[in-house]
Amino acid sequence: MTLLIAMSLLLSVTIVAAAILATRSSQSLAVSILSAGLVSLLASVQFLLLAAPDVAMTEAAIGSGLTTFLFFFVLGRVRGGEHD
Amino acid sequence: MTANSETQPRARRIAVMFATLLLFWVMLMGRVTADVLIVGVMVSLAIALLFPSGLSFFTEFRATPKAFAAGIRYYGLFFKELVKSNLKLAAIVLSPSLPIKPGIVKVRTRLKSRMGRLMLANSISLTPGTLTVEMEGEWLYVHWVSVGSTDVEGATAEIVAGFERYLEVIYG
Amino acid sequence: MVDLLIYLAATIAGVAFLLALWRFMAGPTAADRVIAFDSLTIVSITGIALAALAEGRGIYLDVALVYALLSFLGVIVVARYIERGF
Amino acid sequence: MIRRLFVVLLLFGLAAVFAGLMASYSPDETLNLSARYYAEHTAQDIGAANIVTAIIVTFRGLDTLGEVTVLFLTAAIVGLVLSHGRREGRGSGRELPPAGELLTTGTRLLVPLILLLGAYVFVNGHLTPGGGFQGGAILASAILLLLLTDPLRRISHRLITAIESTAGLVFVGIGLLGIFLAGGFLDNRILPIGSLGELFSAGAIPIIYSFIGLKVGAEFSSMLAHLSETEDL
Amino acid sequence: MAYIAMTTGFVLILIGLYGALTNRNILRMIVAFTVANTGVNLVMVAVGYLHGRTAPILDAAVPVAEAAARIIDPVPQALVLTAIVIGVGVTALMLAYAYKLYESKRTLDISAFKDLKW
Amino acid sequence: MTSLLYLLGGILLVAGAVFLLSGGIGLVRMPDAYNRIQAGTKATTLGTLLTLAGVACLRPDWALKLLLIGLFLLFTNPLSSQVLARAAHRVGVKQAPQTVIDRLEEDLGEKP
Repeated sequence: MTLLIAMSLLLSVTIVAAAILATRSSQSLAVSILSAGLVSLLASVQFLLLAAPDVAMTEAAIGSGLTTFLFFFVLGRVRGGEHD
Repeated sequence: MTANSETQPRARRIAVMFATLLLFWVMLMGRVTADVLIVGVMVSLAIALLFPSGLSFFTEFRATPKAFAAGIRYYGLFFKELVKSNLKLAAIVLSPSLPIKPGIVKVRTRLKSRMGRLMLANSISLTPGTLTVEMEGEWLYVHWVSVGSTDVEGATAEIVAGFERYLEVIYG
Repeated sequence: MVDLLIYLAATIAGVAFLLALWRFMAGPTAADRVIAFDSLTIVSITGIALAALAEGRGIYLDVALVYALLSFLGVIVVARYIERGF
Repeated sequence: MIRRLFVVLLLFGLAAVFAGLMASYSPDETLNLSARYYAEHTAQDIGAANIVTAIIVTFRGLDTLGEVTVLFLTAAIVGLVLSHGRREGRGSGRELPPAGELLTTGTRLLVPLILLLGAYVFVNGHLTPGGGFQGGAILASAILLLLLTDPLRRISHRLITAIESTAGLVFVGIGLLGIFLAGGFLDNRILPIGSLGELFSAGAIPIIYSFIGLKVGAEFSSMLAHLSETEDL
Repeated sequence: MAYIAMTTGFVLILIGLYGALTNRNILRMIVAFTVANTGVNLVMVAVGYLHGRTAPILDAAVPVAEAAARIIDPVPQALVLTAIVIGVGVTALMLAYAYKLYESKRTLDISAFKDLKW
Repeated sequence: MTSLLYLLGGILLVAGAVFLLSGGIGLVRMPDAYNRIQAGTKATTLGTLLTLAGVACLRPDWALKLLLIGLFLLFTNPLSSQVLARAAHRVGVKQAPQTVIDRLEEDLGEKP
């Protein structure tokens, strides 16, 4: 049990750090998107620790590939707009 | 680029694909009963027919006893190399002076089949210290943490030869 | 005895996780951050296996299966983005 | 910056609300009434080992129908928004770097495996974690890998639409069968419940969830295909 | 553990809202929105967690007879499951509109879009 | 007999974690992106494989699924690191000053 709580704490710290990195406007947009992907990927492990494997699997399947791809795809299409 | 997989008959490739997928299905389910097999046959057949350009481990496998023996010895060599080079890399990383000598070298391969080439590149990438960067025709460009020899022949002998000897027998 | 070893392994893996996180935060180029991202997901697979062990539920491993097969997609997306492949 | 100050004040207010929620939150010791009902009755009435699946497909099946509809509308609107004024072909586009031999071969190796994993996830929705939505997302990931390897590849819209509408029709049809053969719309007991833990158990849940999986996968794939057919700006 | 996850979720919501309200770039706003979305999901799953219990899936480890005493609340999980999938749909929709907005104005800065403002 | 298997499992777990740690240290200490790929993703792969083997020793009934996880890792991991290294080289990510040779750059220079 203590193992799970320690893992949960570590993940929480990581998630918050990645979220702050994702919303800082001084970072480049690609880094923001990558950090948002990290937030969703680690949140999926957090879901697993909260005994919700269904939700964890959904978040892992969607957060790892699909969302990241959608963002990077639009970002690649609107190159030049990211510095506004 | 010559690829044997295109010359193999389509029916045979689909059959091999189907068998591999069924094997993976049984491994995923973890049990062999009638219902598992019925659903597995349906799913594997659907995927194999929908995606006929798929490759599997055994697509270009030469089903000879020699190839099986070479396969077993290949995996033995692969895991030995994996552990050995990981230890080497750990020693490099932990030593205070970081004694690396990186560079990208060019090596030659004789393999022609797609699966053989993929397995070769993956084996090179998985053993730490070497990382395939680009593959063009018979040339591989390999990033090497501690370059041993910069000329093509020497690097080939050091990086590729061990794996290639077995893969040539397995896949051709 | 074995429990102690499990705790030790989890602690060491946690340190590795933090080191990879530092690289993710600091990484000078995009490639560095992507590598750190990849390492974080691979360490997470270890974490999932350890959590399954601690809870005693084999079904958690299905999530690790999805991780192992799909986490590389994110890396390939970013790699293709930085070489302008789509 | 008066605006930023306003935002920070607003967030402080929200943070106070959240802190109040956290302070008054006390975790339950036992399950509440509805959860207890689900926990006790799922195994006998529905026959599904995964209670979340039982809730999604049968107890709250109508919600799922609505959700699939929302997803369908989203995919349709994405297609509509992006298709407006699209030029034919990619003649004006820049030259794309090729994917390289290893990625191409690796894709051909991995795509069948990813499809198989997706099928495994949604066929086993009633036994293991997973189900139609996860399986659909995994199927769409396989399409995504194909698009990453060859961005100019055209995914057949007709095939996607056919799969999507067939799956939707079968889903609603099984739901209607439930009215006639069992207790109501989307009742899973039109097929024998079987014994807990078998692949063929839980009545119609595996069939319904498989078709939901195909539908969700087709919807995500159509979103990806529409996006990939846009042009650089 | 529920407290840890809940605090994380609330902090994520706050961070996401701050990012969405202060950034001027539409894509950044969407990124911040997804972060807040994850936070909401985390809070909802944490509400259903009961200390010392396990996942609501019956198998050899959790037999049917002990189910009510050993599993956590499955209802929030079912809700979050659908919320995540819808979240991806909404994100795709927002991104499609961002693309169209860039097509018409050649910029992603939110202050350039004042057609509805007077 | 079983206790011996348990002990082996625990030792494998710790060994895997040590390899994960060496990967993490390499990720921090290596001077450029290519070397970080080498240290970061390869050492962590072996570490994860060993950890999975350790878990399989502790719970033999999960062995098949753990084997599959390991197999999938072995397929996907080299692929992603290779694609990443190729992309990094293509956009000209700088190499460390210790680099002795770059044949790919030379060959690309010959035939632009």
